[in-house]
Amino acid sequence: MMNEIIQIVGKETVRVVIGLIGVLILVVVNALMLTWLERKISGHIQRRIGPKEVGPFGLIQPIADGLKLLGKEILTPSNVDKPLYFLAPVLIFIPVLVSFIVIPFDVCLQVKDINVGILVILAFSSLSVLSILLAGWGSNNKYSLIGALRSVAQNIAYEIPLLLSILPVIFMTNSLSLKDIVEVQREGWFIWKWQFFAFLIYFIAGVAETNRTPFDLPEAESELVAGFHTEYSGMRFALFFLAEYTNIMIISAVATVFFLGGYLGPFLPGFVWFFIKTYLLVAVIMWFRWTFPRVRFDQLLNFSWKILIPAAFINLIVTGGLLKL
Amino acid sequence: MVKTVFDDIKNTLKGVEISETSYDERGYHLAIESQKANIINIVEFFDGKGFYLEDLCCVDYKDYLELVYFFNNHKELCRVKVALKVESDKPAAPTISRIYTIANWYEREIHEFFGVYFENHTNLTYLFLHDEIDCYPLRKDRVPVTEDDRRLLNSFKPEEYEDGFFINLGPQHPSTHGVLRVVVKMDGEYIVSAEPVLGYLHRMHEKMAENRSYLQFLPNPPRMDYLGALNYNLGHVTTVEKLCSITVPERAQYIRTITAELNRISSHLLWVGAFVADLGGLTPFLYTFQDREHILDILEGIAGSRLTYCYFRFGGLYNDVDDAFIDATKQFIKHLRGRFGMYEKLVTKNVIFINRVKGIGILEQDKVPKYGCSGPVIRSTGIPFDIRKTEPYAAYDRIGFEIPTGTIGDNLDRYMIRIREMEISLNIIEEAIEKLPSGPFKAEKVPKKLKPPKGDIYHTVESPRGELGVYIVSDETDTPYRMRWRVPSYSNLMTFPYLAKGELISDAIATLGSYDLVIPEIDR
Amino acid sequence: MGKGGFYLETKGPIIKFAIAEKFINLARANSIWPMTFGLACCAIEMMAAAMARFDIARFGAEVFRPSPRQADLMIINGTVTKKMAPTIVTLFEQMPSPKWVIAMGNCAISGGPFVFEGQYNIIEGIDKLIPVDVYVPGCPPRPEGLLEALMKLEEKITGTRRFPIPEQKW
Amino acid sequence: MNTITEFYYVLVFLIVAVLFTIVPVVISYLIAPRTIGKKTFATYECGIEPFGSAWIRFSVVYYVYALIFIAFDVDILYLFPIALSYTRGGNVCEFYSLLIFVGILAFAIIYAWGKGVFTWKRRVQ
Repeated sequence: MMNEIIQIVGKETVRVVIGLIGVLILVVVNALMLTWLERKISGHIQRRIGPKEVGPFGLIQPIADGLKLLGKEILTPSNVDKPLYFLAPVLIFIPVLVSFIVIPFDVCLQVKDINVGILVILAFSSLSVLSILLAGWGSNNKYSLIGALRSVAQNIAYEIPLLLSILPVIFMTNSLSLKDIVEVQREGWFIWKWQFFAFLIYFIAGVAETNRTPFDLPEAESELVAGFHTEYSGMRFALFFLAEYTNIMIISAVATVFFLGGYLGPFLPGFVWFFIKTYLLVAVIMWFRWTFPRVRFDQLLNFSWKILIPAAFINLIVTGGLLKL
Repeated sequence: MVKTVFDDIKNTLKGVEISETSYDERGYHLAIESQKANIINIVEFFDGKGFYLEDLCCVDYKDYLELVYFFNNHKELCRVKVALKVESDKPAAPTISRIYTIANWYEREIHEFFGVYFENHTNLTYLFLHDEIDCYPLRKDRVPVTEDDRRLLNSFKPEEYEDGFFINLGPQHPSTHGVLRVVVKMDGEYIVSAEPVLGYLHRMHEKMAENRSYLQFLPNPPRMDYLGALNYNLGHVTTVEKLCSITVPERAQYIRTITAELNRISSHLLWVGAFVADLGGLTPFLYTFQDREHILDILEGIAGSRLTYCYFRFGGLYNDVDDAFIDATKQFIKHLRGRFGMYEKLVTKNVIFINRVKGIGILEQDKVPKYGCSGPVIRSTGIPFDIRKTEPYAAYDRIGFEIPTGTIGDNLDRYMIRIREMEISLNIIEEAIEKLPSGPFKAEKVPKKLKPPKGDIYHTVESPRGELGVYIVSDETDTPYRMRWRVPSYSNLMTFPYLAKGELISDAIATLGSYDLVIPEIDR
Repeated sequence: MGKGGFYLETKGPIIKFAIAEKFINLARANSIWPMTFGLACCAIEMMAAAMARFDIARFGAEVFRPSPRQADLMIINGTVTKKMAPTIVTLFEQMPSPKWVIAMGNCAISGGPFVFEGQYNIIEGIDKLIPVDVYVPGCPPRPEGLLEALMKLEEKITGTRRFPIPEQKW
Repeated sequence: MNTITEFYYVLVFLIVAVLFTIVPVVISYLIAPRTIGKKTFATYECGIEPFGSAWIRFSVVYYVYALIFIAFDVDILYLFPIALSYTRGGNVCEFYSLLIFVGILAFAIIYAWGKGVFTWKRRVQ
């Protein structure tokens, strides 16, 4: 046993380190890119320019934001539950990083193809719910608390349609490895092959899982000030921000893998296709945010239970039937 | 109506001194001198007749204080002034808050500013003033706060509230559009009770009026309601004109109508954006602001400022409008009409929006007189009550327009009414421009120093938020003896504790947004 | 304020590098997040500054944070009453440093038009309670005034001005 | 062997994630200035002193949803093994078992729906 571990460490360390560096760069660059993109997209939707003066096209804007947040005082309010309050931003970052192990960016551009890939992502993404709950409870702030409770109810409500919408794909591929799922789609993307509704359900549930408008109740600004991260300042707040944007990317990336053929596509290299598809979905999520009002809490929960879950059930049965009959 | 009320009071309430007054001079039809003994009976009489309490204020005449109640009817104009004299030393009066809910706040206000004690009032804690106030501000002489009242200063004591989950919404909260504070008791996501706390922007306008001449006070009303500045300006100016019997040239009346309506549109536009922003959709806010900028440009061209216009003067206007103004206005009308379709697509056809506002915050028609609400809030319940129709001022009686009404009085109705009102305002402007006569824009021979004759006057205009009443008591000097502002948001907000009870917090915030509150107006 | 205005104890950072400080200051100047906070008339003009026509986002300052914990800038945009004053001081104190204050409008600067003999309810100038960095006169100031105040604040932070001051042509 | 490798990857990423969150906070702690006012560390509540702690008994309307969720989530996890081997058997009877399983789950929703779990009413005493 011991020997095996030493062997593995010796053999795999190079790959781990390279993968880590790559993923960390991706996470940071992606978050910077997305904040810039969001502000630009919102600007153009709202008929204004958005960031423009800081660097060309305002491209340096997110770096300025990041550096500023780094140089900002980190306040810890005196009556918080300190261990929980400190733990929350740490916890929210674990799923963000771990999920990237299994995402295939190209045929051989993947940190490690784990055979239960999607389960790794799903299992770890539950941690972020825990983190939000800790943040809300630990802050000892009423807005935070309500925001956190909402977030938990919302996340668990939308986890089921999320699971149910990727299940048919697994029925068709018989594999939990993301790479296998992409490879099967060489014969045709699943979004065109029976699973269009599954894609829709997944996408809606994904938007809800990332707490984005129209499902942004946990941080509903007009009700709960800043929601669960009301009491977080400086870098700790930045971590929540970073995690939110990375989560958007992960949700879009998984959608790409499951329904849009991942890195498959003509002419261009695979990873280019992968990022094009992913960022298109990200842009759509941002488009949502600047178009829709927010739903109410009961509407949010009931939408999941009354519409999404039954629809996902039907979709699952139909897929099962098509495969067998 | 006036005659029947007069006769009814004569017959049913024996021993009440009632007299008919000239509406054109005083702004009210009947005046009643009441006593402490019979005031409750009189108020109950009006309550039974379906009257609403338009205003309740107090005037300090040094030897005695006079409580002034104004009653009016939504169906037919009949304004009654009921005066009740109370002694200036340890003043006390019976409360009418059991009959009219809105009187609750009016009485608390009078208690704070004049030290009048209302017997059997449930909660006389301070509503407006800060904790360290040491006198009754609106009394003519300096009267120190009594020991009993000092105990009522700090209205919220945390130790009383240990058993509940209390949240402060405000004074700094994105949803309260300013510095309103609502203390909400919650049970999970539901609201058990909501209590607004006012006075975070009390800027002493009424006290200032007593220290300034009529002309010097001109810049103040626009700052009370910075969104409907011209309407407030108009309310002030028309009241003083009526008091001094100044006739305004026809051209000025039409221009007043045009500019006031433009201002109403700009106010409603901001509201539409802010309301949708309260529901989480930020983008319409920016679109409406863009349209609003057109109006600001037009009005800036004639009035000189972007927000707090002070364009009307006693007897006319600050200056005449030119062709550029007319052209820009015509162009704007065309532009905005083209935009309504977009708003409909973006907002009204959005299923999320409709589900968020439909059937939420329902105000029943029969509750309206108890609260005395006005403006779009009352029209949403189906009562076509609009001061521009019932008591026309400026050139409104020469222009045909309809009053949009809702059906059930929910948030959607209030939204639709405001959208419809903008369309109607555009029609009014168009018609007024067509009919705009030439001639002087200012009455000749208006003295610099106005010294109105002795007496009082009550005059109302329709501000974007509802009925704005100005009550002036003149003592033949160039400063008003007392100037009282009856503001629409105040009585509209009073319905909030009722509408929010048992609602989800998200819905309550939507309801709060639907009132179109302007806090400096409430706090004055 | 009877109950004692404010006191602030300021400490510099534990480690300080001149070059790093310069870069961070540059970043701070280019990413000033104001707090969502409106008092009176000037708040509408502040909103207007964030809207399409004036677009404060060009300078990276459109991120209005409702929580003071995440804000850098407090714009006092209106009359400060005695009832509101403790709240403003609390909010200011709850912001993490470095933090700045813009006094927007005459009311915030000096009490503006609401100062008269016998006034009982307003603070005549917010600088009696909290330190103000930039004053914007006007009643209310135009949105351009607020943008200029933002430039001034950037100048204060970095020591250099973003745009040259336009020539006065009148 | 393979599984241990996978665990190794996850473990390394997990540790790095924790470090990644701690390092900037420490840097920030070192290079940021500090100001301490009277109420700097008080709980934020719109600038007003909060009434009481947030840690009190709090009625959550959606606890029923949480209960249904637990039942559902566990059951749906059972579907994953089925999914992995679904097409490997050639029989139609797998489809019928799936149908029955999902049907029972769906019945749970219908039951909850009928019980009125999904209706929120305005609460007026």
